[in-house]
Amino acid sequence: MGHSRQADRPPVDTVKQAKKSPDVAQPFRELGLAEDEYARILGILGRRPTSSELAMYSVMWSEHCSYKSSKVHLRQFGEKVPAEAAKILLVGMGENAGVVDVGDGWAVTFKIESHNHPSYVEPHQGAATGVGGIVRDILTMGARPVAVMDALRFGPLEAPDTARVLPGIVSGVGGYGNCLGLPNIGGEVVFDPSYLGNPLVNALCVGVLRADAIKLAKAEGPGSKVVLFGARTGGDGIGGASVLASASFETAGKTKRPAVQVGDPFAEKVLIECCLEIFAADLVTGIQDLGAAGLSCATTELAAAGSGGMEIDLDRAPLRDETLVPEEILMSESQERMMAVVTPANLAAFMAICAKWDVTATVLGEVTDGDRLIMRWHGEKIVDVPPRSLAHDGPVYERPLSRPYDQDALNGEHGNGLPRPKDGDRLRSTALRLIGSPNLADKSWVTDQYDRYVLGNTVLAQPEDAGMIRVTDEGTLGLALSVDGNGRYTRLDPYAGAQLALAEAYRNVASTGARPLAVTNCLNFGSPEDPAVMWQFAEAVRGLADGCRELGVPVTGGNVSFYNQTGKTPILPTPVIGVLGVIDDVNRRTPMAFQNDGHQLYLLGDTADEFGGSEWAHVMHGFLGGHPPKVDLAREKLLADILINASRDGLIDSAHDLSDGGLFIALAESCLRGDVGARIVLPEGVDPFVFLFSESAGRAVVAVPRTEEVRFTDMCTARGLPAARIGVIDLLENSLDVQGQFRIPLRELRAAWTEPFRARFD
Amino acid sequence: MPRVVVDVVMKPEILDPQGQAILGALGRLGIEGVSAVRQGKHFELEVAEGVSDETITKLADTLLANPVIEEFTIRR
Amino acid sequence: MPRVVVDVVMKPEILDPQGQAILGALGRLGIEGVSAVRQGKHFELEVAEGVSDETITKLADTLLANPVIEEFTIRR
Amino acid sequence: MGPRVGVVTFPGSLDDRDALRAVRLAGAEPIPLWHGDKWLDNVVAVVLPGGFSYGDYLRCGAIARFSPAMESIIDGAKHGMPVLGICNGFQVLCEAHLLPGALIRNDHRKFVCRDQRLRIENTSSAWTTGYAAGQEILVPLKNGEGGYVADQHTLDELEGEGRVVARYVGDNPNGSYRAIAGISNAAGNVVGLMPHPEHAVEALTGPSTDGLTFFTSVLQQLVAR
Ligand SMILES: Nc1ncnc2c1ncn2[C@@H]1O[C@H](COP(=O)(O)OP(=O)(O)O)[C@@H](O)[C@H]1O
Ligand SMILES: [Mg+2]
Repeated sequence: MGHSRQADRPPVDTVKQAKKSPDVAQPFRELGLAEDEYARILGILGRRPTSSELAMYSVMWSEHCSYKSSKVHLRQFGEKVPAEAAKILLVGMGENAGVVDVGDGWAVTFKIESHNHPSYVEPHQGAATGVGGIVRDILTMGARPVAVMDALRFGPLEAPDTARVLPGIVSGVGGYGNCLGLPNIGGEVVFDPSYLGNPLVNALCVGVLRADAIKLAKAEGPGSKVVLFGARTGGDGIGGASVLASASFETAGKTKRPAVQVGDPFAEKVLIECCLEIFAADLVTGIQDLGAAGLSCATTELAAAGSGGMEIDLDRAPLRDETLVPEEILMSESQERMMAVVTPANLAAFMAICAKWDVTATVLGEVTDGDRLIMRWHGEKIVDVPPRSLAHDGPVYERPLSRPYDQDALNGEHGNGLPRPKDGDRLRSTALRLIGSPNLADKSWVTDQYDRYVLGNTVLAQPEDAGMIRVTDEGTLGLALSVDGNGRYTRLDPYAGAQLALAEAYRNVASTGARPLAVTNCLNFGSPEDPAVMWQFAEAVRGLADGCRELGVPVTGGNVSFYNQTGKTPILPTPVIGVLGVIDDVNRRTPMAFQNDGHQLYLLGDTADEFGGSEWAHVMHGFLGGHPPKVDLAREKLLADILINASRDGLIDSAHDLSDGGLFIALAESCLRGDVGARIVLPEGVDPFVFLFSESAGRAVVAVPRTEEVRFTDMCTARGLPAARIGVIDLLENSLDVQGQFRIPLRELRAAWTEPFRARFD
Repeated sequence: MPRVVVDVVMKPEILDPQGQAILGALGRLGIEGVSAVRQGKHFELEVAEGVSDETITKLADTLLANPVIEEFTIRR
Repeated sequence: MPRVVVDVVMKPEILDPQGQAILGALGRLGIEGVSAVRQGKHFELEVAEGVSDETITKLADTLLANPVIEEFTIRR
Repeated sequence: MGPRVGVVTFPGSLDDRDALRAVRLAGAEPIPLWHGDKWLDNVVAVVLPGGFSYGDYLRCGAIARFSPAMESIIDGAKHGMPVLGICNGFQVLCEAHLLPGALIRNDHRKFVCRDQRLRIENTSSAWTTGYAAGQEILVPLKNGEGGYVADQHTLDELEGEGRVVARYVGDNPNGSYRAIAGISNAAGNVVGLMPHPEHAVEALTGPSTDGLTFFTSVLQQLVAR
């Protein structure tokens, strides 16, 4: 059956052919390459590329793989790397994921990545394969993946398309992660009209490994075998990530290839266990996952990172669809595949482990002492390129930037005139409206679809400020992680917005008692060809790099997603920041729930009249304008220190950071989590509305046992952190009582909080 | 009451992990001679007399199958 | 190569949550005239010439369907 | 070390490590077993852990049931060896006809992970002797296909013989007939349970430590023998 179809195919374009027919017109534009980029390829090769080479250059030089628009900005993460990084960074940016030293001989690798566009087309599979991809990145570093998180953005909750997109994305994230046996320990669900035609799915994975067992994507040692293992290669995802299937493929009699990848989490689970067994036996010298740009990317990156070349017989690749032509095989984004470099001595043992796990493994070729990446198809040379020209020497653009024409108007429109609630009744109804608004409402409709227990090391998970896992059950070392982003703040001020996202994630981690250590980021923006978007991007990167330096936490990796727009309208600029923290003794973790009667509630930090970009302005007035809350990173550091020391010394038994919706929302969440009431006494002279709903950064609420009050307040005073006693936990009260203003029974509060999702989706 | 059957299968070029798993199990069961398995969904609808082919097709296309990755056949 | 189709559905007395959900969605889609939906599984097997009916039945009965809750039909 | 209790890993098993940990915390010697081996390594009881064996393709547990390890386990179970199937393990036991009935898609058609209250209704099975009759416990529940179904006759028989081991308290989380969360075979050595006691064995990581008693119960039985 393969043969008769083979006859219909156009002859395969070979290197020999390319030399003989220099003037053949090639569809480089359809493949997304610019005129000058094509000219550059001609220069590199000294001839026209074969169609296979052209396919490879087009995917490797795409925005997605080459970071051509973002590279010049991302460099700052390296240039501004904080001094603290030297001590912990085992692998920095540029590898599949960064690796940090967390002590006790353990290392941690973590990274966040987007899968936005596929998730709009096919929500379930798009989100599922997003999780699958990031998990393979972590695995590739030699680590056992141990947890996932997901940061999601949707159009308005009530929009009809949200009913299609949200349940599908949630079932995709859950379906894949649950089936891999990875606990989901946190994330975000945010609604804004700008995401209606372009939802965001950012998936994070964290893995642990022994610090001396890091694996790199590197092909070394002439004679070593290049092995492709995992799923067979199919036609899926061609055109999914970076290019559209072009005219040249239609001549091969193809109808359009599916633009989405379909995931098989079972195959990935088996692949993970198989890889971990292979790592434990120390059988690979280099390893790379197959993600965007599939085989093109894996072969070129492995070869480019090594000192030699590589020869591949492409026709040996096991196929799911025998009609695939070499160009398609090179571009396919079929999931659940890996590529390893294995010495001949280790090959048999490697293959035996694959056989044990029923994983298909095929030797495609070997590492050479040359400097070319050569591929053959039934004996004919179809690719002969310098691998570094694909992997490292892609085009780099300094795209024009310009401050958006409406930026000044946006910042000038302060919204100071928006009517504010003035009496207890109106404050009460504002409080209920806010807690029942989609962004602040209970997310358990989503998170109950995620397994948070599997592996048995989850110490904290949603809705806690940060997820926390124990590294092994033989010790007490733990990791905490939070992901945060705020598109509205970033729209108002991208420099500050990125720092506020960083500060929030940092604060969330510290609230659990863990010390923030390192950062990953996923930068979701509109088109880089729009100078206004590019300005937002540049400002956000600058803000994040400066912020990381000031907080002393290095960026270890991340991902850029451009072209997030509906028509010409970009999404709110949305940097999503992940912070990793470490805690020596997980038994000392600080949960968010109010628990114990009579414990005193303290508000840490300063509250100013800051409503620019707030949930209040958004929910009550549909308004966006002014400036976001002030950033004070020195204060964030101090607050984190206090939270960490207080946890270590047992001075507090709950902590919850303040962010969207301000103090009231934080209090409500802690009451609901513990199912206990609280009495709040407003300090003398404050404006109740500002006090309850302002979104000033650098704040948290803690519960302090009476016996520790003096020690705790002395510590705050000595360090210069404002700490105001604002009330007490009251087990008998069963309501959140803001004295002199209003009182809301917990039952009513909970009903308002859980209503939006249940009403929409159940 | 007339019965309509709609069968939904993955498009041939899309991965079908379930079929693969079943094929693997057959070997262990000692059943020979089966060279490929595809698994899809099967729907049996009871419809009123007048329901048109267009209605059924719309139903299959919007609800029973996901046209991005699946295709369907209708039997009346 | 001959193709055999096996369709598996839940026994009528067993609750079929998926069929129920589809019926509910039909109303919201404004599709009328469908009074019942059952969702089952559809298998397409490629089998060698000589494979007997008994073999297929055994395969359906032991692997493709769970006779405790499901029943199947075979089409060659 | 106490008696040897095995935990089988199928391709796609996920809670196998957790089950091994629970066995260890209960005081037994945890023995990992591989689905491809018939040899059960001298274990005296077996846990079939949760997960998605073979991706839950076809039907949950349908493919795992035919593994070599299961052949030996079916044999052992018929001769009185204690076997506990948790979640996917319960599904495997039903597919293997060691337990009656079947598990189908949750009635709300979503995966659900939550802390679930259960009432222990049978304290004579090999895995529940340590509980008090009617005792309520809190353990994680997480499944997509946890709806227990069987025909009326079977259900009546299970009830009549006291073989409903645990029942959901409060909202039925998955549409299980008669809120059944777990059952045993007639001899009481084989128990299937949809919720996850192995995730409730440490205060640090679980909602309670109520689940540990499943594992200590079987231990007492084995030691007493
Ligand atoms: N998509 C999601 N996946 C997992 N957990 C989520 C998701 N969305 C929200 N959460 C969790 O719900 C809780 C509340 O979220 P959020 O209000 O955004 O927290 P914070 O303001 O502290 O960052 C957090 O524990 C968060 O991790
Ligand atoms: Mg928080």
